[in-house]
Amino acid sequence: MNLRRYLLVFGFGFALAVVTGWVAFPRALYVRREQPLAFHHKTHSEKSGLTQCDSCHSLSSDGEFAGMPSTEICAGCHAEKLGTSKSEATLVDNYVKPGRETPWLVSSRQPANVWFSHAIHTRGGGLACSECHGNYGESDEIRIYEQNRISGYSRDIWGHSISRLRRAPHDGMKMSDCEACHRHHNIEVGCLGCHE
Amino acid sequence: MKFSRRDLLIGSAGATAGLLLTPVPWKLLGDVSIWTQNWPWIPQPARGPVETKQSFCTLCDGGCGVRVRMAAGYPVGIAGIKNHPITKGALCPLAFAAHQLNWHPQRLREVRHRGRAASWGEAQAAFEKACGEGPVAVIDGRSGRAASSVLEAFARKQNGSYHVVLGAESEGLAPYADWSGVPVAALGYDLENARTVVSFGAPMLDGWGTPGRFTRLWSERAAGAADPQLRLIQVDSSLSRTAALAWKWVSIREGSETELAAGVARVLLEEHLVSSHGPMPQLSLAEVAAQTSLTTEAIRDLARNMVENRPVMVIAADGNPAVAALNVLLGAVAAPGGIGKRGEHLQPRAPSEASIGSPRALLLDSTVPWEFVPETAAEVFRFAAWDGGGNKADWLLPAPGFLEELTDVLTAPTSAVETYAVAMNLAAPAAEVKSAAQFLLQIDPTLPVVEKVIQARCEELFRIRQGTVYGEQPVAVTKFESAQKLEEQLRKGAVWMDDPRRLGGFRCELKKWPSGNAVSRGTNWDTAWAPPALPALATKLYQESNLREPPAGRKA
Amino acid sequence: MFPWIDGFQWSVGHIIFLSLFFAVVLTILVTIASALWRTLSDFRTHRATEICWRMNFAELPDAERYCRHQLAGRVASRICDNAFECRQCLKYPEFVALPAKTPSQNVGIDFSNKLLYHRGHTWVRPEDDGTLTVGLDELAHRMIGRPDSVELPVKGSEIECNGMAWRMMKNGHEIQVRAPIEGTVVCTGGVEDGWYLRLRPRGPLNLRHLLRGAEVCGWLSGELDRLQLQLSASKAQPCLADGGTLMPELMDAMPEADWDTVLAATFLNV
Amino acid sequence: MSARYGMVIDLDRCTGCGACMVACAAENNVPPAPPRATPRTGLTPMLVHKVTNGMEGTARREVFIPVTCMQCGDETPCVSVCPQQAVQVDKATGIVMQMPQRCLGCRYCMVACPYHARYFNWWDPAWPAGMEKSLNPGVAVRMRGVVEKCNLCHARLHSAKEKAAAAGRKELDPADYIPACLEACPTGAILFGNLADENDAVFSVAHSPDAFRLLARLGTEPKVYYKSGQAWVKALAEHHSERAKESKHV
Amino acid sequence: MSELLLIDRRWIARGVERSSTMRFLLWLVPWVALLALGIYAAGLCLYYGLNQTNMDNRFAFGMWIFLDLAIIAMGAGAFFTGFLVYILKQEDLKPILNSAVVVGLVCYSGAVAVLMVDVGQPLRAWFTFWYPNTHSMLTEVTFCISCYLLVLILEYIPVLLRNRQLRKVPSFLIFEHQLHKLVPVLAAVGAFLSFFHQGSLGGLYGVLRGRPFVYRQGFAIWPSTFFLFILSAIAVGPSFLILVTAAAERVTGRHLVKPGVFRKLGLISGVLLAMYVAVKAVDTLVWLNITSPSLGFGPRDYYSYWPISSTFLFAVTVPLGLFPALLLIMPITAGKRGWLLFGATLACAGVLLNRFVFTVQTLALPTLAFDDFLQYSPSWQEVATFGGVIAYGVIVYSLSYRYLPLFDPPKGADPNVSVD
Repeated sequence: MNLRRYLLVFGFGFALAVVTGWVAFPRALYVRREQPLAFHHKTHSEKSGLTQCDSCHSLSSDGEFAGMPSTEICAGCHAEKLGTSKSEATLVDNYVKPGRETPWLVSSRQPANVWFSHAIHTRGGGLACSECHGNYGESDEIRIYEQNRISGYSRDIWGHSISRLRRAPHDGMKMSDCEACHRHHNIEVGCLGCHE
Repeated sequence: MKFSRRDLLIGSAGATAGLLLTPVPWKLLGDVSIWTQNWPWIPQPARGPVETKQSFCTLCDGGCGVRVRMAAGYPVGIAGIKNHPITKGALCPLAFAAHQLNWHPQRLREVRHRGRAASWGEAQAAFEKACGEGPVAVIDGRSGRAASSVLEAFARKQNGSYHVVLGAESEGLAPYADWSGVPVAALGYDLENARTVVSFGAPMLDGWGTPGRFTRLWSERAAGAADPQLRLIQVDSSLSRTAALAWKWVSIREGSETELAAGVARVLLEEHLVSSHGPMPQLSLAEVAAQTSLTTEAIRDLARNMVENRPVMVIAADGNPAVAALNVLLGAVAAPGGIGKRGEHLQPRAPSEASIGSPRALLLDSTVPWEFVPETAAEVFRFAAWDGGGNKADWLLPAPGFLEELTDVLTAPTSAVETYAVAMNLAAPAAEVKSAAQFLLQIDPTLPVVEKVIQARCEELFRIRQGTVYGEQPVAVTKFESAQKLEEQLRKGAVWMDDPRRLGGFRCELKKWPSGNAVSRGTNWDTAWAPPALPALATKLYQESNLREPPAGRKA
Repeated sequence: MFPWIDGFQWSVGHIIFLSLFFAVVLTILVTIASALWRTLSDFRTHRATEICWRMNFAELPDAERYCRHQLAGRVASRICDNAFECRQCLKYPEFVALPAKTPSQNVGIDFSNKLLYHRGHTWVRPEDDGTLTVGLDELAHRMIGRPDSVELPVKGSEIECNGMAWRMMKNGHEIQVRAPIEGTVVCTGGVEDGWYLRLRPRGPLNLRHLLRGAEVCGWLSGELDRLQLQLSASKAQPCLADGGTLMPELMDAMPEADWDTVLAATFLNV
Repeated sequence: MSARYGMVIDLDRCTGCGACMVACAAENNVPPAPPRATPRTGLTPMLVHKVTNGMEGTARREVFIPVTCMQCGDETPCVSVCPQQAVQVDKATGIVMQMPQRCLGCRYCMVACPYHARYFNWWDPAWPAGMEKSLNPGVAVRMRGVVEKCNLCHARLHSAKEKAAAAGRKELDPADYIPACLEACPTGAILFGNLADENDAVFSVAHSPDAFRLLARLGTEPKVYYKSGQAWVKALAEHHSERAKESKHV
Repeated sequence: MSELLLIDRRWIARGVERSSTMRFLLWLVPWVALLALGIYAAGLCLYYGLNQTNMDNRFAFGMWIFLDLAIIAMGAGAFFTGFLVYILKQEDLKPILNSAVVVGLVCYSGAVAVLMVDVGQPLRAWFTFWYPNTHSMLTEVTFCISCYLLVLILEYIPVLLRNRQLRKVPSFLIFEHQLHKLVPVLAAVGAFLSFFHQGSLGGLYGVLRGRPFVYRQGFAIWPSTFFLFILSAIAVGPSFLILVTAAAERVTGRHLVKPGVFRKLGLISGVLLAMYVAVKAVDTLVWLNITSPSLGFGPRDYYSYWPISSTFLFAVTVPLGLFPALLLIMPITAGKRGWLLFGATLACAGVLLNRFVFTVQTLALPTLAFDDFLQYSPSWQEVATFGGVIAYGVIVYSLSYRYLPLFDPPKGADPNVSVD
């Protein structure tokens, strides 16, 4: 009776699908893109003592968050080459001198339909930057930007593990993550509290 | 062992079952939905610093103050300026989408010669050639601006002629100018002090004069009140928007304003409702009634209404002298709440020359309304920001659009008090554009430069030490320590306004009761005022709520 | 949908609604699952073949369900409703006692009294060593003639009664011969040997359900009539003169006939 | 704090100039209508109706009625019908919030709305070349196939909140939150404020005898009030049976 | 060619007579063409968006929703017959059960397909399951319809697996055997689901307090329309079955079921229809005299417009309600096939008109005093899309009839004689 054989074939297909889905799929889903130049937070905090995030990622008095520092802020120090590093050369030659903005790929950028106010969360809610951004500020490497091929979102939005299990507290910036935090601090906001 | 088709089927069944236990179907489902929320072909607003600036709308000669929200270097929102002394924050509907006008499909983006694309170089060459061959007539839509002085100076140097096309409101003031010899540019309506305004078909609540000035007055003194401080009597052949909201609507046969004016004048004189003695019109009241399809009683009522609640002024839709004569009769000339003469602290505006003659070339500034089509054989160089459709211009030259040009803003034609402001070029031009003044300056560098003229005028204002500068707070000119500071303020969007002054200083004499025909302006030019090309938005909104018919041929 | 998803409310209405929904979905899934499970267990417990046989049997028109005792003339008319499983038939003993009336006439196809026939046109011959030899009967031979290929079960494999015994190909037609009886394959023969399988019966030998003696004659004549009607129903020219004998290699002779139907009708297909 | 933002629109002051419509559309990144659009397939979160009393000659009267989302209070018709919670009433502000990103475009809410204040994106939004530079960064552009409506200039509420947070205030400054339509109104016909606050100007006007609401008897508790001294206008808005002849809209 | 004939022949059950392959293909051609056109039109709507339709902001629902409601009501025959056979043990209705299942499947899957085109964002339709708003009748509809569609598919599988070739696969045959044993469970679930969604389709309108024309008070959370829609659906379901079967008999030129079955279906349909008309009348009176006035709307606000007038209301209740009910009940008429079919047709027409009034008239009527009565006519894309659905239905039914045992052939007949 070849019933046993059929079960074997079935199991083979099953296993094949499971492996593909959990291992190959996540790799295929994201496209990896290099940053324009290798910026290292650690170097800056150590060498130039820029330990405060808002010394570059400034927050204006009326609460508008600058996000990525503009080239002129970089030019504040890097008007001319200070060191010998290749990426600094790139910065000075390609962006500072011609006065162009550095086309950073922002891993933690929310889509256009999301309204997120750093002022409300930091000044209002007293959150530390690291609570959402992790300790990227101390890292000495430049993150590769991973973009979802379908939705176009940064991988940081979904979080690094495809299963979203056993994640670091700051891993993942999905709506459900925002909600979880709001629930935890029992803050109630409607849809348009965070959406545009 | 060999694989049969059955094995394949069973295997894929297993795979399907297994796939359901992986993130594949669920993540794909989610990501596809997210994709629909961020379709790549849907434009998204640019990210960038947001700032708010002040300037002035130059779409018409109303000179309204606008608060502009700028994002990533482009205007993204328009609002009125609360402490603007005349508009008090009110604007016309078009202004709120004016920043989109620069991207309007009808925006002129390239030089056109008889319908085909050309270059600025060719245009300049052609114009210089024309200048070499004969006189040049320069036509300006708004006289007195710094740019105007450039145009005028050029015309003089080329021993050509300089002309000004008047807007409808100015036309309405023309008869008084003729009777008194005071230039039209110096006359205005003292609406703020009037208690009865009789409009003969003028769209008082529909964009007349400085849009917002009268509507604001009306809403403060008349709206909703049974017996308002300010009575608006609208003489109109149909229930126009103004008529619908007026305190009283006098419905007459179309085009019988002249007769009605005569009728009213007769009543005023017969019943001694006015002190002054004017010439009696020939028409009998009965004839008037027949012409206007009103009862004689209705005409008498109208006359009585006029004098019930003074000061009263009559406003004509056009330069109809018969209607204008009523003001003379009512003593509304050179009196508070009537026709006023402004002070002229800044250099007086150049008088428009009467006859165009037969020039070799004709240069039209972008302020000239599209409807103005001169009857001439000359080669026409027309500056315009938007293509207004059918015209006889040989050359179409793209001019700066909304907030794309540094220019000064002079007193609005209807204003009874003199003002001065500077509109900055806040937005980067949407195409390679030149104003007529810039164009001429390239040809003749000796001409006055707009910046310089503006600077000189600011110094002039500082010198006369009169009036107040309305910026964040109103500051008297006397408080300024230097002309530079004053100019700085104006460049930030403040407006200078002359001190309110006792009106008077001119008289109008009526020899005989005028007939309806407007006094000849020496030309046969059609100079009806019309709005510029509408913002795409406004057109659309008008289309969807039939508040107005969209102007023909101006759909977005 | 779930408490950790946006929009979930701990309100009575919400809970009731969702629990109803989940209940329904669960019921549906359980139904499917149990159907699948039962199917699987049917195979594991070897009941599958019998169920298939019984379901196919249920679809048969009465004309194909005459009881063997009617064929033998012991009773006037009787329709089998027991899937030809005389071994479970309660009526069998009382009928079999009756004398057979059908005369043993020549139907143009010879058959042996030593052989026990199955309605699938196979025969069983008990051997002395207790094994059973299985072969195709004359009618099937005449119809099929020499098969293009024969696929016999491997030695030691289990065969179910009414299930497929072996597979033969002829002119692109697949012929799945029904097993007349269940058992284990001891050795296999072939066309030349005149027999195909030798089985070791499962459990105590019981051949009651197989046709024998007078029944065969009645059964075969019935089959011949049906076969004739079948073939003439299909677009084939008449080939069986009355009293004439069935020509050999029928399938070669009439390739355009609807053999799929014919074979199914003569049970020469599972 | 739990505010109840609402409006009072003084119909006697409305000149029907349409500034509110233009300003609203500009503020909320409403795309220009494509050529095939009809007045019934456009997007006008604020729409001014021109209404006459049906008389002829000099007895004829006209009034302009700006209609936008009424921000219904109780029994909000659109909220209860949305199958996937794309519409909800904000507890803090009382604003009826429409979420285009959640909407699946079934249009059931449009059927439910008695004021026809909801609009469907029949087309992909498109602007003339370059005009996308003039889009308001505070408002996300809606995609084709979803319903939208007035969200009471939510972008302005956002920036007001942010301003307050930046200044360390809990309450936001009313001066910071002014919807575009009333900012644009040249005659100041629109009054906006917190209906839950008895000291707010809008509260007293909303409760003045001249004030009324559209189809009040439906019991949807709109938070947009109207005001007019003319009896026929009030009657028209409230009592449906007194229909206006040849009332113009489409 | 002859190969094709043979293959086609082999898929048709043994011992039943079916029309020649050629004739069958010829019969399919026009329907396939219509289906293709429908798919093209639907594609246009999905690719370019709903601007392809003539719906607008006032007519947010159009022809699609109206006809969806209609065919779903017609499809009620499926669950109702299942309910009668398996729960109420009306064995004599068994012969049409398979046919009923196919009709139901066709109606429901067709309706769902159109809905997927009708919504602006089909790819987000699953949000309804993920973030359900349980207060919304539409949520109830969505959940019930999708579950019931699943049930219908499960009920269809046994019919499918009895096909002559498929049954050769033992596992299929066994699975069919086992699933068939469990069908009563499915029938019960199906009855429960359909009951609720037929109702909630009515509730869809009944809850709209913003639309006094359809707003109704009711029982607990359900407005009266909830129950009215159920009643009308189960009333018209059997009638529709009669029509479909009759049509099938006409096309195939065979007697598929015994007249007794028609008679019984007609009787059920008629009685329920009579009940419906009675309840509907009461409901209308209550609405016109109590509910509607309390919202400030009087009859003349609804019935003073051309072409829609009170005649519609009359039509739904009397010539298309009471009259067919009598035709279907009274032995003199119900006995005669012609009258029976006529009655069934009228009954279906009545429900069709009722759904039209609820969908289209509701939207045509102004609510604001200064708004107008509007009209709407579907674009060719809308018509074609729906035509595609009908074609799909006909094709599926034809194929099922040809290759599956829809009406089980009576036993004991000679296979060569055409018996069915």
